[in-house]
Order: sequence, then structure tokens, then C-alpha cells
Amino acid sequence: MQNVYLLSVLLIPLLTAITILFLWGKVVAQKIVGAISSILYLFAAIMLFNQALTSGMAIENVGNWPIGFGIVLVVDQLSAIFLMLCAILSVVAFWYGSSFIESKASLSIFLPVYFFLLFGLSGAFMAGDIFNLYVWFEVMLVSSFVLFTIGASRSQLEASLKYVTINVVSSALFLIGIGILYGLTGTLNMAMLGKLLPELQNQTLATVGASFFLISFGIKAAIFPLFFWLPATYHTAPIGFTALVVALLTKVGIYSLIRFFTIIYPLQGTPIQPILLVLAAFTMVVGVFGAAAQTDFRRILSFHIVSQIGYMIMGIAIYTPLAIAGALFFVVHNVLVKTNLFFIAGLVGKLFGTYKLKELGGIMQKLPFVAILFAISAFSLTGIPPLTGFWGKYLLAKGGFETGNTLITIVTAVSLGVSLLTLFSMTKIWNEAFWKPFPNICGDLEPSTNFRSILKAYPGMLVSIFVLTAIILVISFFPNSSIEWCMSAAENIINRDMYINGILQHN
Amino acid sequence: MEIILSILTGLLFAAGLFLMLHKGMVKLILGIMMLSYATNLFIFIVARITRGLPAIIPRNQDVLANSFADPVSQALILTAIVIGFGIQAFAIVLIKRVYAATGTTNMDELNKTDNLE
Amino acid sequence: MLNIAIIVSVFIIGLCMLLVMIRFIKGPSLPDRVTAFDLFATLVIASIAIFSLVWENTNFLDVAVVLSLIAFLGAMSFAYYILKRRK
Amino acid sequence: MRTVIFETAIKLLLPLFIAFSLFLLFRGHNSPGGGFIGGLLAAIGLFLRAMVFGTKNTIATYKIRPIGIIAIGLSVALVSILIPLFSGLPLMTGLWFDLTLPLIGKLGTPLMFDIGVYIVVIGVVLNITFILSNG
Amino acid sequence: MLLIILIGLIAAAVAATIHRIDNNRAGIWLSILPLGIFIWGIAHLNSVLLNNSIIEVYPWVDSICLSLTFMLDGLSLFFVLLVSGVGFFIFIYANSYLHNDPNKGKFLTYLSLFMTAMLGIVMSGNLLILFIFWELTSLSSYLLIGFYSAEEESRKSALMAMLVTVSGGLFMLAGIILLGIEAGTLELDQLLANPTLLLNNAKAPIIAVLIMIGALTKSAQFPFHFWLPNAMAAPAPVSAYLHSTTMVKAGVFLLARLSPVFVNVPIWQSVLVHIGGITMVFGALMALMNTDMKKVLAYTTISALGIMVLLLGIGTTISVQAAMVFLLAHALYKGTLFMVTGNVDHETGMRDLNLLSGLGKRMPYTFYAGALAALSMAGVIPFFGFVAKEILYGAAFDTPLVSGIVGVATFLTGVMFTALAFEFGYKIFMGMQAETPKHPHEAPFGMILGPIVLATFGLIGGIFSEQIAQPLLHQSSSVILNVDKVLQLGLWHGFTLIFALSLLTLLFGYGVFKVRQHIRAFSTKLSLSNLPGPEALYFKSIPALLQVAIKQTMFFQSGILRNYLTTIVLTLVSLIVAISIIGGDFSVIGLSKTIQVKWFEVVFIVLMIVGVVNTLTTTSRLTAIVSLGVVGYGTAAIFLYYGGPDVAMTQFLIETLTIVLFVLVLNRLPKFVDMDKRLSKRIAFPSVIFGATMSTILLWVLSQQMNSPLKDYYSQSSYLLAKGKNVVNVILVDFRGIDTLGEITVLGIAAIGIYALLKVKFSKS
Repeated sequence: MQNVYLLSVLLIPLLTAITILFLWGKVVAQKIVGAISSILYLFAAIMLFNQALTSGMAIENVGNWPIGFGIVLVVDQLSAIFLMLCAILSVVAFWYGSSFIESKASLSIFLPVYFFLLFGLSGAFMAGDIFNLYVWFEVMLVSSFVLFTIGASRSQLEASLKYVTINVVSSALFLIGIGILYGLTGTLNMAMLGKLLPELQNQTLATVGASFFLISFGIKAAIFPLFFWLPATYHTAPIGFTALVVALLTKVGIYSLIRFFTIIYPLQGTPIQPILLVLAAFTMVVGVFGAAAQTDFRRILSFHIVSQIGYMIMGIAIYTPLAIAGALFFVVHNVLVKTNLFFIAGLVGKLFGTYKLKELGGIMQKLPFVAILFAISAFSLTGIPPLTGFWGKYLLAKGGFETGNTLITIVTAVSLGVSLLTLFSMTKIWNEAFWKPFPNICGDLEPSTNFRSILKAYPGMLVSIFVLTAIILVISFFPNSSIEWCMSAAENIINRDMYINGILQHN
Repeated sequence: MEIILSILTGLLFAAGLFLMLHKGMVKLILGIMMLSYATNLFIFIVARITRGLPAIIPRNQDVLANSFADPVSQALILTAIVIGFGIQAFAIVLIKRVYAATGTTNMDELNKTDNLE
Repeated sequence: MLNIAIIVSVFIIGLCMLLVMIRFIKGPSLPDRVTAFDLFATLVIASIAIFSLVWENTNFLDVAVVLSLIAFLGAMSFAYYILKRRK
Repeated sequence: MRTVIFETAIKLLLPLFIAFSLFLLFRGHNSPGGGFIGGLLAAIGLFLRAMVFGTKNTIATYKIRPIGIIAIGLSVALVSILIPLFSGLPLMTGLWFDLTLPLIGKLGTPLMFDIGVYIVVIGVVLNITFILSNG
Repeated sequence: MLLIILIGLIAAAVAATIHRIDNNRAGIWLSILPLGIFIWGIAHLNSVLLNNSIIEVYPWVDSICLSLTFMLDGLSLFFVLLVSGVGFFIFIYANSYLHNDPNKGKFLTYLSLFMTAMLGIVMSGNLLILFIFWELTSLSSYLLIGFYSAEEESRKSALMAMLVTVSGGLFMLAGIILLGIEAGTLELDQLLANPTLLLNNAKAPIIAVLIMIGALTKSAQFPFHFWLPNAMAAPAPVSAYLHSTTMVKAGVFLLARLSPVFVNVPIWQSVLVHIGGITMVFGALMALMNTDMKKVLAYTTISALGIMVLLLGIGTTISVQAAMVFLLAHALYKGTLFMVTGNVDHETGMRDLNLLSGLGKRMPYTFYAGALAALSMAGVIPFFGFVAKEILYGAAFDTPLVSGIVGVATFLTGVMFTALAFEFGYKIFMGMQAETPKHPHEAPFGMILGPIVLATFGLIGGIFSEQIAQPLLHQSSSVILNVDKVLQLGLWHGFTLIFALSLLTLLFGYGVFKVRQHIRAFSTKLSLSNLPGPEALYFKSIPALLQVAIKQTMFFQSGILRNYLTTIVLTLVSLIVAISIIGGDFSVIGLSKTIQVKWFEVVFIVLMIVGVVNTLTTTSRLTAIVSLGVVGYGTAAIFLYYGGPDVAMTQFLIETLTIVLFVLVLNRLPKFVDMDKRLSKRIAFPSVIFGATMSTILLWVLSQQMNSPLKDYYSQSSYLLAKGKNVVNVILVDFRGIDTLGEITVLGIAAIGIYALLKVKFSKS
């Protein structure tokens, strides 16, 4: 039972989901079970994180077959960071969601599917086998399909149909990629693939195989020009349902890209590297322009995700330890900050009944604490120092400039320029929703709310926003250990032998 | 035979995409299904094929003899088929709901969530 | 003797398939195509049976059994549909 | 679709479907079949009955609650993979009893896992088809 | 020094609370903070004057070798005293200025935040730390300019200021990062101690330019100047504090701070001299054209900042010293004038130079302060402004490079300054009292304290310049350059050419003052202010940017699934083609063991193709589904023939089930949307390309060698170890059982989802 934490992280969500299914119809009991197990999950994840940091890797050889013939679940430092993030998010998203959702019917769907989603996420972050990763992806995706359609409003349904279709295509490409890799090497284990693929005679064919993964993961991660599903979908469903999806789905894509293009198919020096760099630049620019064009609180935020993804892709594509560490830190930063912004957007929408900037206003006057919370996250997103975004930006820029490569330098410069546009579009929200006086367009009066009444009506929502803001502030002002973890994870992942030998020589 | 099967697979891919690019929602689902056949066939063929030799150990033996179909790809396909079924079923029900909510089965009319205001 | 029987039956099944194909392409109405489809399923069952003989592998017979158990379901659901539509 | 032919046929066919599905489930480890195929077959049998006798009737007769069946199936599968942990082995290690039963074959955790799959598949297919044919 | 920053941050945090507790005196309570800092600065004066810089290091982000370093040397201390000294009066001033404003608490928060950030800039000992505070000043300035957020103009100006300064900041960040990489350190003491670090470095000019852009945007230098006049939308204390005395001087500070590092980079000097010179003249001219008091002051500030940049660029001993002296003089009189303007605006409700006059009787104290400050601005003996002007002229005419032009330009600027000084000190206060929206009377005590003290200091500082200002200014300029001459300040240096110039300046200034209306009319005729400039560019580029954004978004985010899918597929295909061409290895080992074609199978495949074609072409949905069923059965048959009974069985079952589901759903859907021939043609292309690519790749992979360790292992151990003879099933439930667990979970979730879609009636919320 040496991997008790790893197994807990994997199985607690499943167990919870099943328990909640058994308690079908008893919403209060379901909520209690969910609350307890999300805390347990967080605890297990913290312990697992600690274990991964101290002893390097936690490996569970499922089925006790020789390595490579069964399926291994691996938690290295990279996985540990993502799992930790996932755990923190899962707790706050659970509080937020169960406080946000008022209808009993919706809750009874939300709760089990939420934990199934968590199950898929945990699995995806610890899969040591490429097909296993596919399966976890599907668990995650189907859960997200369900979460996006709860409530079944017109726009939700419209968007989900596109979302489902594009994800089906992405999964198909993923499968084809797996097929090609299997057809070339005869194995599915990531470590073994990592060993065999670079030794393959026909490297062009290996690269072609890798390009399927690039596209498939690229769709998940919403990189240019594959991002369409994201801005079409994220703003449709109430954020209470989809917080976890919105926060982590694209990051699973990023995680897979990092995993695939370091361990299995090292990116350095391949033709994919420059392509990815260019795509990263386009992703940043197109995403931020998209955000600038929008006039809806949540849509601006959705488009921003695309833009921020570009930074992470850039980090991966630069492929130095510092840049990958920057990408990792950026993931951490972005997940926390973006989720918090969506949470605040959800709160604003709940209070004002609209997300359109035109119809919003005066929040600074009415609810200054919301404004402060928003400002912290928004300025962090735009990279105003010393908030988290700045550290990510700094690491990436330093990593980029250090290489001295012309293309990388240009892309890095673009990334700095994009942060100005990010600022521009965030101030758009700030100007319109917070500074501008309440417009009274619809004729109804300004909602009369204050801190206390909100706390009474939606305690979970407020608490989760406060907790996330606190975490953001802590990371902002004491970034040392987080940066250190990201650096160490990046070093480990770039030195592929460590991972590969660690698994292949596991007893 | 491999060449014929490869071309068939390519045809299925093309047909699947062709259907998905159409306007109708039903065709979209048909395309998704076609695409999943194509993907499954692709994996099946890419793991090299042998005729009529299932990966089942004969009654009187303990291990499989020299030539047999690749069981790994079959297991993968099985999993993929089942997962695909779940998603297809969901998608089929989804178009029903979309039609109930929007009154159209034309995909091109579903662009409200993307449009700028 | 068996060999000849097999060759003959394979030939007949192949011929049937071509005929089914023609009916399937021509249609013209839906029930025609449904019937053709049903027949196609039956032919698949038959061909599976033949091939399990050819390869002397009983495992294939199971498939034939399963298929025969469910093959009519498709036709039945179409019938269900046509019935409902008439209402 | 309540016709005499169907009613009589389904009364005969349903036990056949269930029996054959169980047969496929238990011998799946050695011949084509297994939990998934068995489950599908059993579910199709029940669905046929529902088509003929109506969904409500079938639910009432067999006291089926599809989501509950899914939960049961998942928990059976989960328990089967957790068992080896108690003997200090990794998750999902196959543990076998020594005795071999007629028709069923060897008993072990993989079989139990397959039974879990079987139950889940029945639950899922029934859930989908019942809901759809109902409304 | 960390303590000061922390206290400042805490003060910012509690400012709103203080305001809630004692809303009349919140600003006065908070003014204790700058006062304390000022005293702290004075306490350190002695040790700093003895050339001891104080350095504090606190570990912070060790992983990127960044520590919180603070440094207090002559330059820092000079700025600390300036920031805290002026800050003290500003807090008191703001307290009265925003007397009844319910948002005063917020204002004080921002102001404290700004002051802390400004102190951070001048005290940081690490460039990255400096940058952090730098951006904080931009941020707090944004909040302060937009303080009257209900007005659109405020919001727009705030955004403009923020965008300009932050974009400059980004260049600077790039420069700092590059500097860190090239020099190996960002610690200021190390950088300053080794001025040769960047000698002969090819990247040094780039770094210098990047950092300069940051400094020049902050200091509102041409062509980045336009945000400053617009920033006058802010309340008067903000203009007095941020936009004349402190924040805009952060750029000058940075240039001064880094002068030793870049002094050997040729581009540094020339850019600074040119930009500074242009800004100087341009700002003064623009000031003369305007009549809004705040705008005029803003332009003179721009001009003054240009002078400082110019002086730093010239880089001789005397010019650097002049820069520091002028900086102090400017801070004293300009802060005062801004507050005076604030008073006038506050009490009369207007601030047009043309319309205001005769306020002196009604507002005697304000008049006193304004007059004193104006005298200093005009450079009348014995004010500190005179001292500054003397040394400024000295430096300008002593310039080795382009000496004539610089001298003349400086002189002209001085003339215009003098003319404007007459307007501020004389015109608005003397003569007939003009009609004003509000009935003017003297401002409250809090609002006259600051101007009076600062203006008086301008007089005292002039008389006793040698005793008061000289030591610190000398020390601060000697940090910038190794000064070979001790700074000598004094009123009387004899009747020199410079003194004559000063007198001439006064004379000409009065002349310009007299003819100012003609000049303004002339410029209006020429419509000089409507000339296309950087400001117009900004105002054009923002909508243009939005237009591009909207066009681009409409292009990419069309909402049509077809476009999305086509893009994805074409991206994939072109990626593959590109990779193959770059990779260039098309080696094919050969389809060695191809299976022979059997006619029977061909019949099946032909049937499948018929099914495919029928699916594509039919207009009936049911026919399409039946045809698809044929294809599905055919696929299953292929699985079966090539040894996959389990897969085949599953495919048969699933296929049938899917058809049933489809049929169940279908009776609720309308017929196919009509086939569109043109559409079909258009979508055929990507489909065919996609299919062809897939076929090619499949064949390509098949042409390679493959040996599967998995297959071998499973066949060996399936029965012996896993006790099952059906290898596929053993893989599913044992070898790779976790996959199956995930798979049944997917099914379960899908079932719940379908249940949710069809059964659950959601309440509208």
C-alpha cells in the first residue's frame, strides 16, 4: 500500500460519484458526501504532491504486470503540480457550484457528474500509457458534455453540439495517432514509446504521427487555428456547473502537449518546434483580439483563455527548462486567476442578471469588495507586477530571450506586446462594469445588494472567490517555492531519461 | 488486400467528413459514426492484419502459435467502439433536444453563440 | 464434397449479396431498403457460418448466433417507426 | 406494438436472451464474448420486451431503475479492483480461486470486474432506450 | 526600507477604514506617513552625504536569483525627500479638496499606494524590483486619473495614460530582461560598480533603447507626451503630485540611475538629447497655445521634463548637476502652481486663463503662493528658479555637441516659461474680477497650506541655496556621474553672460506675455493644434484596433461548424504535408506480406462502398441510416474475417443499437435540410484531401517494419498468467483493465447525461 495517496487521488472521486448515485434524489446527503470527499481529495493530493517532490515519482503498476505490458499510473513532478492544481480547484469549484446551483434537479445531475469529471482529470494527469490517456480524456469530455448541457437552454444546446462534434474529431485524431504509434513501435507505454520512437528508422513518419497528437491536443488546448469551440462554448453554460471544465480542460491539453512533446517525442530540433512557435504567436494575438472585440463579460474572459494558452504553448515550444517552468507557472497562474475571474463574472451575473457590459455598471460604487477582488485577478492576468501573471511572463520572456534564437525572440516580443492588449481588454471590463455608472437600460432598478446579503444568499460562492484570491496573493508575494517546483518539474521533464528509466526500471 | 482496405478506410474518412460538413444535424451524426468506423478500421489495419486467425488460444494449447491477429489493437478498438457508442448516443439525444429548443436542424443557423453582438 | 458445397454456397451468397445490393440501390421505398438490409444481415450470418467451416474455427459461430439474435431488431425498429409515423 | 406474435415471441425470447448473455459473460475469458457483449445482449432482450409491453410495464415488472443499476455495476467493478489492495498487491492484480465451476469457469477478480461491466452496460442501455422510447 | 514599503502598503489598505472612522480628517491622519518618511530621510542625510549608500537585502525569489534589494544613496534620498515632502502637503491638500466626496477613502488608498510605489522605485536596488514598483505607479495613476469614474472622459484618459505608460513599461521589461541576461545581474550596486559590463556588447544599444522607451513614456516625452495633458482629468492633488512633481520624474530618475551603465553606449546620449530637446521646445509652445490652466501646466511640465532629459543626455558634469537642481526647482513651483490651479478651479468652477482675472482680492493666500511660484518659474532673483535657470543656461551653452542649437532652444523655452509665469502669477489675480460660475472666496486652510509652504520654500531655497540644497544635490548628481567639480549654488556669480541671458529672458518673456493672444490667434489660424500627431494616432488606432479585432473575430469565429471542421482538417493535412517535406524521408520498406485479395471480400467491400455512396447521396434520412447500417455491418465483417470475433460481435451489437436509437429519435425530427449542390462541391475538396491523406499515411505505416512486444507478451502469458484463453478479453479485463473501467464510466456518464437532457425539467434560472 505504498501508493495510498496516488490511489486515493484516483479513486476518491469515483467512489464519491458512485455513492452520490446511490443517494439519488437525496440532495442534502449528496452535498455532504461531496463536500467531505472533496476535502479528502485535496488532502490526498497535497500528500501526493509532497511525495512526488521528495521521492521524485510515485508509480502504481496496475495489475502487477511487468512494466510496459500492463498500465502504469505515474505521478512525477509535472503530474503532481497539475493534480495539486486540480485538487485546489475541485474544492473551490465544488463550493461555488453547490452554492450557485439552486435547482434541485440540476444539482442531482451536477453532483455525480462533477466527481466523474474529477475522476477523469485525475486519471489523465497520472496516465503513463497513451491509450489510457485517451480513455481518461473521454471520461472527462463526456462529463463536460453533460455539465455544459445541464439546464438545456437554447444557447447551451447550440454550443454543445459544436463542442461535442469538434471533440469527437479531436478524439478520432488522437486515436489515429495512437494507432500510428502502435503500428510503428508496437507499444503504448509512454516511457517505452519515448525510448523506441527516437530510435525509429523513419523519423519523418514519427513526426507525422506526432502531428496527429499536436492537432488533437491542440484542439483540447485551444491553440490557433483550432480554438473555435472554446469561445463558442464557455460562455453559454452557467459558470457554477462548468467551473472545473473551464479551468482545467484546456490545461489538460497543455499537460498532454508537454508530456507528449518531452517524454514521447522530444520537440527539440524537430520541424514541429518552429511551427508550434508560430502557432503560439498567432494564438496569443488572435485570442487577445478576439477578447478585444467582445462586449460580454464572460465572452471576453473566454477569448482570453485562448490568448493565454498561447503563452503556455510558447513556453513548451521554446523548450528550455526555464521556458517550460515559465509555461508551468503560467498554467498555475492562469488556472487560478481565470477561474476566479469566471467566478466573479458568475457572481455579477447572478446579482445583475446579465453579462453584457452595456447593461452592467457601477459595481465599484455598489460593491467595492467585488471590484477589489476583480481587480486583483484582472491585473494579475495582465501581468502587472508583482501579481502572479508577472512572474509567469517574466520567466517566459527570460526563457525566450536567453535562447538568442531569432524566431523565439520575435515570438517572445509578441508575447510582451500581447500583454498590453490583454490589459486593454481587461480595462474594458473594468471601465464598463465597474467604473461606469449603472445604466438602467432595462428600466429595472439597480439591484440592492451588499456584502452581507450576498454572503447570506451565496456563502459558497463568496468563500471560494476569497479563497482563490488569497491563494493568488500568496503566490504573488511568495512565488519562490512555486517557481522552484515548476523549475524542478521542468528540469525533470526535459531530462527525459529520468522519467523513462524511472518507469522502465521500476521493479 | 491491405491496399484495398487502406483505400476503403480513406474513403470512409472522406465520407465521414463530407457528411459532417453538411448542414443537417442528422448528417452530422451519421458523419460522426462514419468517422468512428474509419478510425476503428485504421487502428485495426495499422496493427497489421491476418486472415481468419483470432487471438484465442486453442483448447489444447497454453500459448498462441506463431501467426494470429493482433489482440492489442482489437482491445483498443473495442474500448473505442464502446466509448464512441456512449458519445454517439448522447449526440443523438442532443440533436433531438437542440431541435426542440431551436426548431431547426440546420447547423448553419446555430451561430448565435459565436456571433458578436 | 464439403469443399464443393462450400464453394457453391459462397458463390450463392455472393450472388445474393449482389442482388441485395441492387435492391438496396434501387429502393425505391424505404421498406424495400429495410428488407434489403435485413436480408443483408442474414447473408452476413450465413457467410460467417460458412467461414467458420472454412477456417475450422467454432469461435466465429458465436458471432453468427449473436447476430442472428439481434439482426431483426433493426428491421423491427424501422417497423416501429413506420407504425408511429402512420399514427 | 402489442401484437400476439410479438408477445408470445418475446416471452420465449427473453429468457433465451438472458441465458445466452450470461453464457457469453462467463465464458468470455476463454472464447469470444465477455461482460460487454453479454450486457448488451441482455439489455437488448429487455428493450425488446419494453417495445412490446411498454416501458412502464417493464420497469414495474422487473423493478428496474437504470441509474441504480449503473451504480451497482460500477461499484462491483470498483470493489473487484480494490480487493488485491488488501493483500498488498497493486490495484487490479488478478486474484483467482482455485476451484473451477462448471459452465462458469474459474472464479476470480477479473471475472467479478467483467460482471461489473455486464451490469453497467445493462443499466446504460436500458436507461437510454427506456427514456427514448418513452418520450 | 522594506518596512517603509510595508507601512505604505498597510496605510493603503487601511485608508478606507480610516476614512470611515474619521471622514473629515482621514487625509491628515494619513499625512503622518509621508511626514514620518521625510523625517526618516533627513535622519539618513548625514551618512548619505558622506558617500555611504545604504543597502538592504532581503531574500525573496531565490529560484530566479531575485532578492528584495533596497538602496539609499544621494539620488535615492533626494527623491525620497521630494516624494515624501511634497506628499505630506498633498495628503493635507487632498483632505480638503475632496472634503465631502464619499469616495475620499478610495482616493487616499490609491494615493498611499502610489506614494509607496514611488518610494519603491527610488529606493529599489534591483532593476526588476524597480520595475515592479514602476508598474505599480502606472496602475495607481490609472486609478487616480479615473477617479471621477462616472465621467467618460476620466475613464478614457485613465486608459490612455495606462496604455502608454504600460506599453513603455513592457519595452523596459524586455530591456531589463536582456540586460539581466547580458550583464548577468540586475542588482544596481553591481551594475553601477562595473560600468564596463556592457562595453562592446552588441546588444547594448538595443537594451539602452528599450529601457529608454520605458523612461521616456513615463516622463511624457515626445512623441509619448500626449497622455499627460489628458491625465489632467484627475483631481488637482493628483495632478500636483503625480503629474508634475513625482511620477513623471520617475523616468528622469531611471535615466539618471542608469546613466553610468549606458554612458558608453553612443545611442544613449544622442537619443536623449534629441528627444529631450524636441520635447522641451514643443511642450513650451503647446503650453502657450492652450488656455486651460491645467493643460498649460501639463505642457510646461512636459517641457520641463524635456529639459531634464536633455540635460541628462548631454551628460557633462554641469549638465547633470543642472538637471538635479532644475528638477528640485520645478517640483517646488510646479507643485504649487497645480495646487493653486486646483484652488482656483475648486473655488470658481472654471480654469480658463483668458477668462479668469482679479482673483487676488478674494483669494489672497492663493495669490501669494501663486505669485511666489510664478516668480520662481520665471527665474526671478532671488528665487530658487533663478538659481536653477542660471545653472541650466550654463549647462546648455557649455554643451560640446550642437551647442548653439541647444542653447538657443533652452533660451526660447525659458522665455515662454516666463510668459506663462506672468499669466499664472499676475494675470488671473490682478485686474477686474471676472464672472465665474461660483462665487470665489479663499480656499480652506488645508488647501492653502501646501502651496504656501512649497512656494515659500522656493524663495528660501533660492536665498539659502548654498546651505539647503547644495549638499544633497551635489551628492545625487555625483551618483549619476563621477563629478569632477563640486556643485556650486548661489545667487550671485557676477555679471556674466548667463546673467544677462536671464535678464533677457525676463524681458522677452514679458513681451511674449503681452502678445500672447496674437500668437494664439495665429496658431488657431494655422490650426496647429489639429495637426496630426501621436495623440491623433492614438485616437485613431484604438477604434482601428477594435475594428481589426471585430473583423478578425467575425472571420475566425463564424459560428458555422463547417468552417471550424474544415480549418481543423486542412491544418492537419497541411501540417502533415509540411512535415513530410521538411523531414524528406519517404523510405518504404515495402508491403512485404500482403494478403491476397479474395473476390468474396471484394463483394463485401463493394457493398460497403455502395452503402457509403448511398449515405452520401440519399435524400431520405432513413435510407441514409440503413445505408450506414450496411457500412457498419461491413466493417464488422471485416473485423471478423481478419480475426476479431469480439470486436465484430461488439460492432454488430452497437451498430444495431445505434440504428434503433436513431430511429427512436428520428420521428421527432424534420426531413433533411435540402441538399445543396454548390455546398457539396465546396465540401468535397477538404473531404477528399482528408481521406487521401489518411489512406497514404496508413499505407506508409504499413510499409514499415513492426514488431510488437505487447502482442508477443500477451500471447505468451494470457493463459499461463492471466488464466484466460481469449486474449482480447484478458486484455480488456486484466492487462488493461483500467481502460475498461474508464470505458464503463464513460457509458455511465453518457447515460446520466441523456437522462438529464430528456427527463429532468430544469427550472428557469
